[in-house]
Amino acid sequence: MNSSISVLLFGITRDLTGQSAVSVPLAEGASVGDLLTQIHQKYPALAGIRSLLIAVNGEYAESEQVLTRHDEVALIPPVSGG
Amino acid sequence: MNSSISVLLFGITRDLTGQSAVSVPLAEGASVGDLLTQIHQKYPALAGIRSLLIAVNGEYAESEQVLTRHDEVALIPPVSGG
Amino acid sequence: MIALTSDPIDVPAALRFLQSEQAGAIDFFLGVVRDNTQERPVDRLEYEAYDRMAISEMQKIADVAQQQWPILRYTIIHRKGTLQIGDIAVLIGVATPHRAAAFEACRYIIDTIKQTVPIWKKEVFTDGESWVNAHP
Amino acid sequence: MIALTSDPIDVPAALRFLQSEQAGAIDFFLGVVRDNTQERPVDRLEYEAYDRMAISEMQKIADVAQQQWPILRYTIIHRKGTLQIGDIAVLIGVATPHRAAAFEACRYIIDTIKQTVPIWKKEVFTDGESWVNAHP
Repeated sequence: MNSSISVLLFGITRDLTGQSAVSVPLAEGASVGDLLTQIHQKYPALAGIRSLLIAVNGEYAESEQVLTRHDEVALIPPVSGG
Repeated sequence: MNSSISVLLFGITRDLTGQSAVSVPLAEGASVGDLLTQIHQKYPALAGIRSLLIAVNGEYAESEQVLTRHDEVALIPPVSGG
Repeated sequence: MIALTSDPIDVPAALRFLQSEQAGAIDFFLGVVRDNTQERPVDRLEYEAYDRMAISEMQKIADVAQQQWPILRYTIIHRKGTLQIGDIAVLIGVATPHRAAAFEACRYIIDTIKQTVPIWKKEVFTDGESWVNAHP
Repeated sequence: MIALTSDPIDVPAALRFLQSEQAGAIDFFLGVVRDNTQERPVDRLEYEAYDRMAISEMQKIADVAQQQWPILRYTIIHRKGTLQIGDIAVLIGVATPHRAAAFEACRYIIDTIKQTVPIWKKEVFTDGESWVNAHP
């Protein structure tokens, strides 16, 4: 996976980037933590958000989890349902 | 009040006595406690009930409260609403 | 709004009554007639009330709840008469700005109703009947 | 029963779904759009969800609740899209044999939904808008 990964955006992250998905360059064997670092570099506007989590295939992911090219990846800003 | 007082009955007390109100002899100046004693004497069948309270004019009454002939008096077996 | 009624309880009407522009949370508690008590099959329940006092005791409970929580609107409706399995015996609804108060006030009201309000319930089984709570 | 829907929440249908012969207690929680947040007047709310994950996270919460309390039936319905003041944003309903469990499970479910389910709410004021909880 020496290319890029598509990341779904919601809520404030979608508003700040103006996109509902972004493509982030990522090396093979990269982890969720690596992805977050890349996202923060590419989109400094997201720095003001209280917390950003990553979901992989619809599950909250730990920062050590390694990503593969088939994963559905989403950026999860602080939730506010209910 | 040297005569008797009418006491409203509900639930198990109505079933045990077969009446929805009973007349209990009571001296002038008698208290709620006196009334309960009279009721227990006249209706020994009520002895098996877990507790019996008296309401006077729609309010729970303490045993010291003195009754007057104009009071609406009710015998309150353990409640079970809800 | 407090009521003691022989008619079925109208949940949508209670909901409409509770809604207001300030209400962010509504908690509803429904007490429903179950088909058994301690595994003994129940055929029906018969509720009886000392009407005037039942209403004034429910009002006292509501007044205390209103002092304790920021209640925007509330409704307490209790059935009387014969109820079949599945019938709603009591509805408590509380509307507040935020949810903690709605849950707490609703729970306080139903817990206290069961302790102080002169309403009596007779369980009619297939093989007998019994006034609830009456015996030691 | 778990749902994420753009349609208005049908409370009577949820009630019918929850009723069963064993249910003695039903607790309903409704989260409703209020007309203000910290005294700032709200015009409307816009809810957005990561649908697939919102549903699976709500299912996890329901599964935990079912392990913890004797739940006969439950329903969790969350709205998405644009909601006006007075609209129901979320309905939690829990039916149990006795009341304590209904209150506790219902409260657990709504409290946990607000912490873990990927649904986002934007408050649209008369003079601006803001994603709730997003900023420190």
